[in-house]
Amino acid sequence: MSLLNENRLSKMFSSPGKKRSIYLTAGYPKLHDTVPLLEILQNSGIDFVEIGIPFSDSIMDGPVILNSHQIALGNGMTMDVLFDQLAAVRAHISIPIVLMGSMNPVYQYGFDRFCKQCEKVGVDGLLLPDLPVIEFKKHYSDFYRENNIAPVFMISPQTSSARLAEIDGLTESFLYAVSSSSTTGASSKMEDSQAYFEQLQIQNFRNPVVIGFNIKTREDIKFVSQYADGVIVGSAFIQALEGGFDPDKITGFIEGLKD
Amino acid sequence: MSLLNENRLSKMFSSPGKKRSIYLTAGYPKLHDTVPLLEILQNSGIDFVEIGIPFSDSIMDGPVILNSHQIALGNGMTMDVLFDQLAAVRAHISIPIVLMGSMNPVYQYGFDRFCKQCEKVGVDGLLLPDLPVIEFKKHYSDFYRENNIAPVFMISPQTSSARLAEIDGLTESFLYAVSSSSTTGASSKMEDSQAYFEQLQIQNFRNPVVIGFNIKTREDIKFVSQYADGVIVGSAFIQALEGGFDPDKITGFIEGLKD
Amino acid sequence: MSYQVDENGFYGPYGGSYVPEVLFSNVEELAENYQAILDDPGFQNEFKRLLRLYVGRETPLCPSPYLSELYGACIWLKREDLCHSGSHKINNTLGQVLLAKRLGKKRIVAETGAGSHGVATAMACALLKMPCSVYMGEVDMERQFPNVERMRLLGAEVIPAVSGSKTLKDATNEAFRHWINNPTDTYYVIGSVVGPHPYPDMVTRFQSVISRELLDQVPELTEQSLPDYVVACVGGGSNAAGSFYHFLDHPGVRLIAAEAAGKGLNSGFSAAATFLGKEGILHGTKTKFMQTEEGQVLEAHSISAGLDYPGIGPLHAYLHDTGRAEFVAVTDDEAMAAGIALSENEGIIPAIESAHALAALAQLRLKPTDVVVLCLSGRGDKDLETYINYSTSQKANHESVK
Amino acid sequence: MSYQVDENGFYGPYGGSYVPEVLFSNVEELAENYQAILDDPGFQNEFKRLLRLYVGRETPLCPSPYLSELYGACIWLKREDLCHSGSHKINNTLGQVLLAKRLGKKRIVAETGAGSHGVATAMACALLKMPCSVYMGEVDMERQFPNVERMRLLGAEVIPAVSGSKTLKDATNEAFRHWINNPTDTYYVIGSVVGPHPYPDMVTRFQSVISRELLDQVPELTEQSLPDYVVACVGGGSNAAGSFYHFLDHPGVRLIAAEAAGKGLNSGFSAAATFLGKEGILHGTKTKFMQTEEGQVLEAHSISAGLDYPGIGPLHAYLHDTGRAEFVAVTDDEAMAAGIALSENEGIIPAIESAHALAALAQLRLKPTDVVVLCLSGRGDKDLETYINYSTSQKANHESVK
Ligand SMILES: Cc1ncc(COP(=O)(O)O)c(C=O)c1O
Ligand SMILES: Cc1ncc(COP(=O)(O)O)c(C=O)c1O
Repeated sequence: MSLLNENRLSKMFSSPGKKRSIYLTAGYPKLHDTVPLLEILQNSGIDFVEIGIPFSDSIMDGPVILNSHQIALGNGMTMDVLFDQLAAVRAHISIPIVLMGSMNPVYQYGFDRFCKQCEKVGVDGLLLPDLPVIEFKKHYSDFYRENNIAPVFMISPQTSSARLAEIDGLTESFLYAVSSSSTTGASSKMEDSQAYFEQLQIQNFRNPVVIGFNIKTREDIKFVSQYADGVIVGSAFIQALEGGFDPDKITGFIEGLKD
Repeated sequence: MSLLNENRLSKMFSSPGKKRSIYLTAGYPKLHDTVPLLEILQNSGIDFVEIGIPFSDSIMDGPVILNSHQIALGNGMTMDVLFDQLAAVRAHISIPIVLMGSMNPVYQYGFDRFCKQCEKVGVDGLLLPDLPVIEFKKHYSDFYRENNIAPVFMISPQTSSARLAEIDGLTESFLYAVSSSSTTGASSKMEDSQAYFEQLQIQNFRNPVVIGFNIKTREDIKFVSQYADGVIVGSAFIQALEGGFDPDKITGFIEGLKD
Repeated sequence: MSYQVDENGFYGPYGGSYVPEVLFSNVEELAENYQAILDDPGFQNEFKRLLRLYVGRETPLCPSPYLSELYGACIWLKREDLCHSGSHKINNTLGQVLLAKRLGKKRIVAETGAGSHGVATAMACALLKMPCSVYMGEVDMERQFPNVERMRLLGAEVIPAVSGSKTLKDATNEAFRHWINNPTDTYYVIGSVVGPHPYPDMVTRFQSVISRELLDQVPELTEQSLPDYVVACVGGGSNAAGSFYHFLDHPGVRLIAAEAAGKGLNSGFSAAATFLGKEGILHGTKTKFMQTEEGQVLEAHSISAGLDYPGIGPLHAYLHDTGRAEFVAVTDDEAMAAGIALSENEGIIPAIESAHALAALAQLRLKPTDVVVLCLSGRGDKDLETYINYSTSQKANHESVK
Repeated sequence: MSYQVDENGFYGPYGGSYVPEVLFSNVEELAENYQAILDDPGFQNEFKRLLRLYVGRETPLCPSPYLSELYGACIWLKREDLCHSGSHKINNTLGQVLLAKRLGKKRIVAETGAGSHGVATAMACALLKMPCSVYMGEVDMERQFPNVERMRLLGAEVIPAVSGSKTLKDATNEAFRHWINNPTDTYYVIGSVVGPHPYPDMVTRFQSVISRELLDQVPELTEQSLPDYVVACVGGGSNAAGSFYHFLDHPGVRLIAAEAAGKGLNSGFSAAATFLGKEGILHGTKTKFMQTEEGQVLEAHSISAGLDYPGIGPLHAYLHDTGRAEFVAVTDDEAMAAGIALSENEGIIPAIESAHALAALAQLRLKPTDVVVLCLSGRGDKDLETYINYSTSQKANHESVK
């Protein structure tokens, strides 16, 4: 019952294998690092990326990603700059792109206008953690559909089964399951979430499940991949960028995550 | 209607002329300075002296005399030391001596015992500024009379005429009129009290009136003597002792007060 | 027109619940239960008993001869400064901590600006035996140090918020993050009528005891059954919401909200959200706040730590748009002068927050018969350093002009 | 047996009026007029109105679950800490400043130890438009600095007392000297039930509002018409006198007065006048105070500036000798521990003075049915530094022992 036309995300998920994804903050560590980073990620075999839209007051994020937001804003990252960069990317980047961020910058940009731009520049999915499902349904779902943007929602250990079903129904592409109840970059151990992961596994979701938050090492990925269709590495990647963007180091980092 | 036997004070006041008196603190500046000081004062023609019994918390006194109390206490001045010193004095000192001090040290010594000692060592008068007249009448007047100690009371610009009459009636020797409403050593000008002094003059007191507090200079003495039977110099004298007891300086100070 | 929250948590276009999924069930649990708990007679009795015996309510409505003469009207002070803890904030924290216990929560987290809410939370937690962590901006910890000491003495953990402007907004972010990291056992005691539904309504209801008392006090003490004006300062807006609540449906009562203009509305150092803000989503609610074109939140400035917040609660955004409340901007200087004047002329040292309400009186055109009730939301003990430094620097300026 | 002052100003052998002649007419004027003024309905109305609307009376009688459990009795706190100004002292200062106006006085002088009385005087003076000078020992100015700032902000002049131990006794000396130098226009607002007659009785009567309220509150809130115990700390003794007053003639009510033992009764650093003092004359009254054989006043020591006074009021000396009140000595350490415990367990930070009363509970042998009323005379905001430093040094000691 997909409402979307063929979309890079759904195509990617329909291919076999566990997916690996990287989160990066737009405009970090330097304003124009985003495009070359995307190239490296694609070349290293990353299946899809999430690009964080920096926000001054992102409550979902821990210190590492927060800091990247501050720096990106300081670098001059804005919605228009981001869309300009992305517009240039699609010539040579084919992996799916999910934009992720707090509601307010999108709201100020204009939700409709934002979704139109997303489609234009080839964004495949949109995850706004503080957009409530009820608001999505009432005001915004049309904008996603009309612009062929896959709605992505988070689910957490706190999410009730009734709500899991509802979210699964609204989601197109994948469910973003947080590995534990935390902000990004917390120090939780994946093993501690095993029971939750097992529970996720036995749900009969329409959508593939990707697990994110606090996944740092090859071992984490191996462990988590047993239970999900994919994993996302965020803070650990941002941390690898902290000294400045060094292509070899980044390639090494990605290689290090592989089995 | 004197209840007292012949007493040095009354004899002194019955002689003609304005009287001059000095206040000193017992045990100041050094513990045993009191006796040689008395000698100088007598030799310089001072008519009578008041000796202050040091008290830790004398509320009638300003900084100069307060400080002398602290030092005297530090020097080891006690009631017994004072009586010992005075006992030795009467061999060569004939001018009248008035003891002055706060109630509490006298109360702790024992009022009766205190008065007996006073008589023994030749004290002529006793002024306890915080002994209320009503208490004097009720509990203490007998001790004065039995030991031939002249009761001295203060009067102030605040004292009502009814009370002036009562105090005059209880007093034997002289009325101690404060030059203005103040602690000792304040900076009030004698001229400012002229109206009060004139008022004092027209009262028909049984007792001579001596004015004290804040009298510092020969001019002060001259001015005040127009209105009273005598004057007392206190803080200014203590101040003259501040560097240490120098007999020549003290003689000079006393000479400087003379007309 | 209704000024009550609707079933989805909105006041007109404002309000709602914009929280990450991790917090959804927490907030939903609260939204579903708060009304029933608040209306439960057992809860009501316990809450009222604590307000009376522990907080010392009711607080007096005290005539102000000085202000009445100055402004030519009958001016009364609602003395929330006399509440235990030193401000109105305790009305809310006792209510929420009691409620948290009903919900079976085991730990409390809170944010604080001036420290008033932090102290009030720490007190409620000490009394009701709940461990308590309070986030406070580093800048605020310095300017309201006595309150930091009080919280610590009360056994609360005070955690410095070091991000952003290091003030209330950032402490709120950190408290949200703490909650996200501890969603099951922790209850977040929000300190004002902000945050996701049902916080704005719940906090308003706890604070509405202020206007509830006024409904009796005004006719008892004045010649009118209703005041002509109710004046309160607005940080997030809880003392204002509590003071306005029972008068919302009496259109004859003019509601005046004093916002912090900081160094001046156009100075770039201000916190006047209705003047400088626009609609957006912050801290889980849709409301008005100061932000860039891009939707980045602007740092607020006010000399008063409790008003140093870029937004206001959704109820106030709605009262502003509908014109039901009138918003007035008060500068740092105006507030400080008003606070010092009340200290010297009436022996009441107001919190600098409350001093903004005092200064707002100068902007009203009062008639001699007007009955004005001003919510004196807190005492200025926490602000002594600021007052003294301000007086000293004013005197120095004055000298150098001469 | 009567515990009322006699017509000469005595309680048994204690009391009276030992003032220099310069002050005689002032004190006499007061003694002759205070009863009539206090009984005047106009004065009563104005005083009661201010207590209600300005001070926030009545203060609640608040159950203490923590102390009740700890000591196995029904323990209630009389919340004078909730009074405007932060302590019971304002009951007295409003009364006296109103009275000073009736007497046509133009200026106020006061002494202060903890600063509570100074602040309360400055507040009454600001409200009633009287210029105000407050003497405060230099040592006390340091340890109660927030109160110095409050007084200044209230427009009072704070004058350091630099003689002697630089604490309350010396501030009192200086205030007396100030009064001696300005007897006609100045009224001396004494801060406790000390000084020459009629101050002890007058201050007792102003403070007796505390026990007046208890007469209603105890039967309303407990199952008894009278408490079994009333407990209060004693510096000069005003909060104790006010708490005891209406129970003096009910011999079934045990009256417990907590004195400051400082570092221990025999340490040489104490302020427990009934244990270490003897009869004598100080500050215009005959009472018990600590002194040498020679009658020199000893310096008191207490960690609490408000109890750091070598004497007590004459009523208390009499209650001590007659056995009507029982005196208990509480050390610095015991008081600090009790104050910190109440903060952590009940969310009430008591003044260190009041913490002495809290610690005294440990010395009573309470039964489960006993109804104990404890006068929480003030809040500890002024004492934060002392509390925090004490906690820190306790922890350091603890560490070094390990
Ligand atoms: C005394 C006082 N008044 C007012 C405020 C502002 O908060 P609100 O607008 O929620 O009343 C604060 C906040 O800390 C405060 O401490
Ligand atoms: C809070 C408090 N309690 C008690 C006292 C002691 O005074 P009194 O014994 O007169 O009540 C003081 C004195 O400053 C005080 O501040």
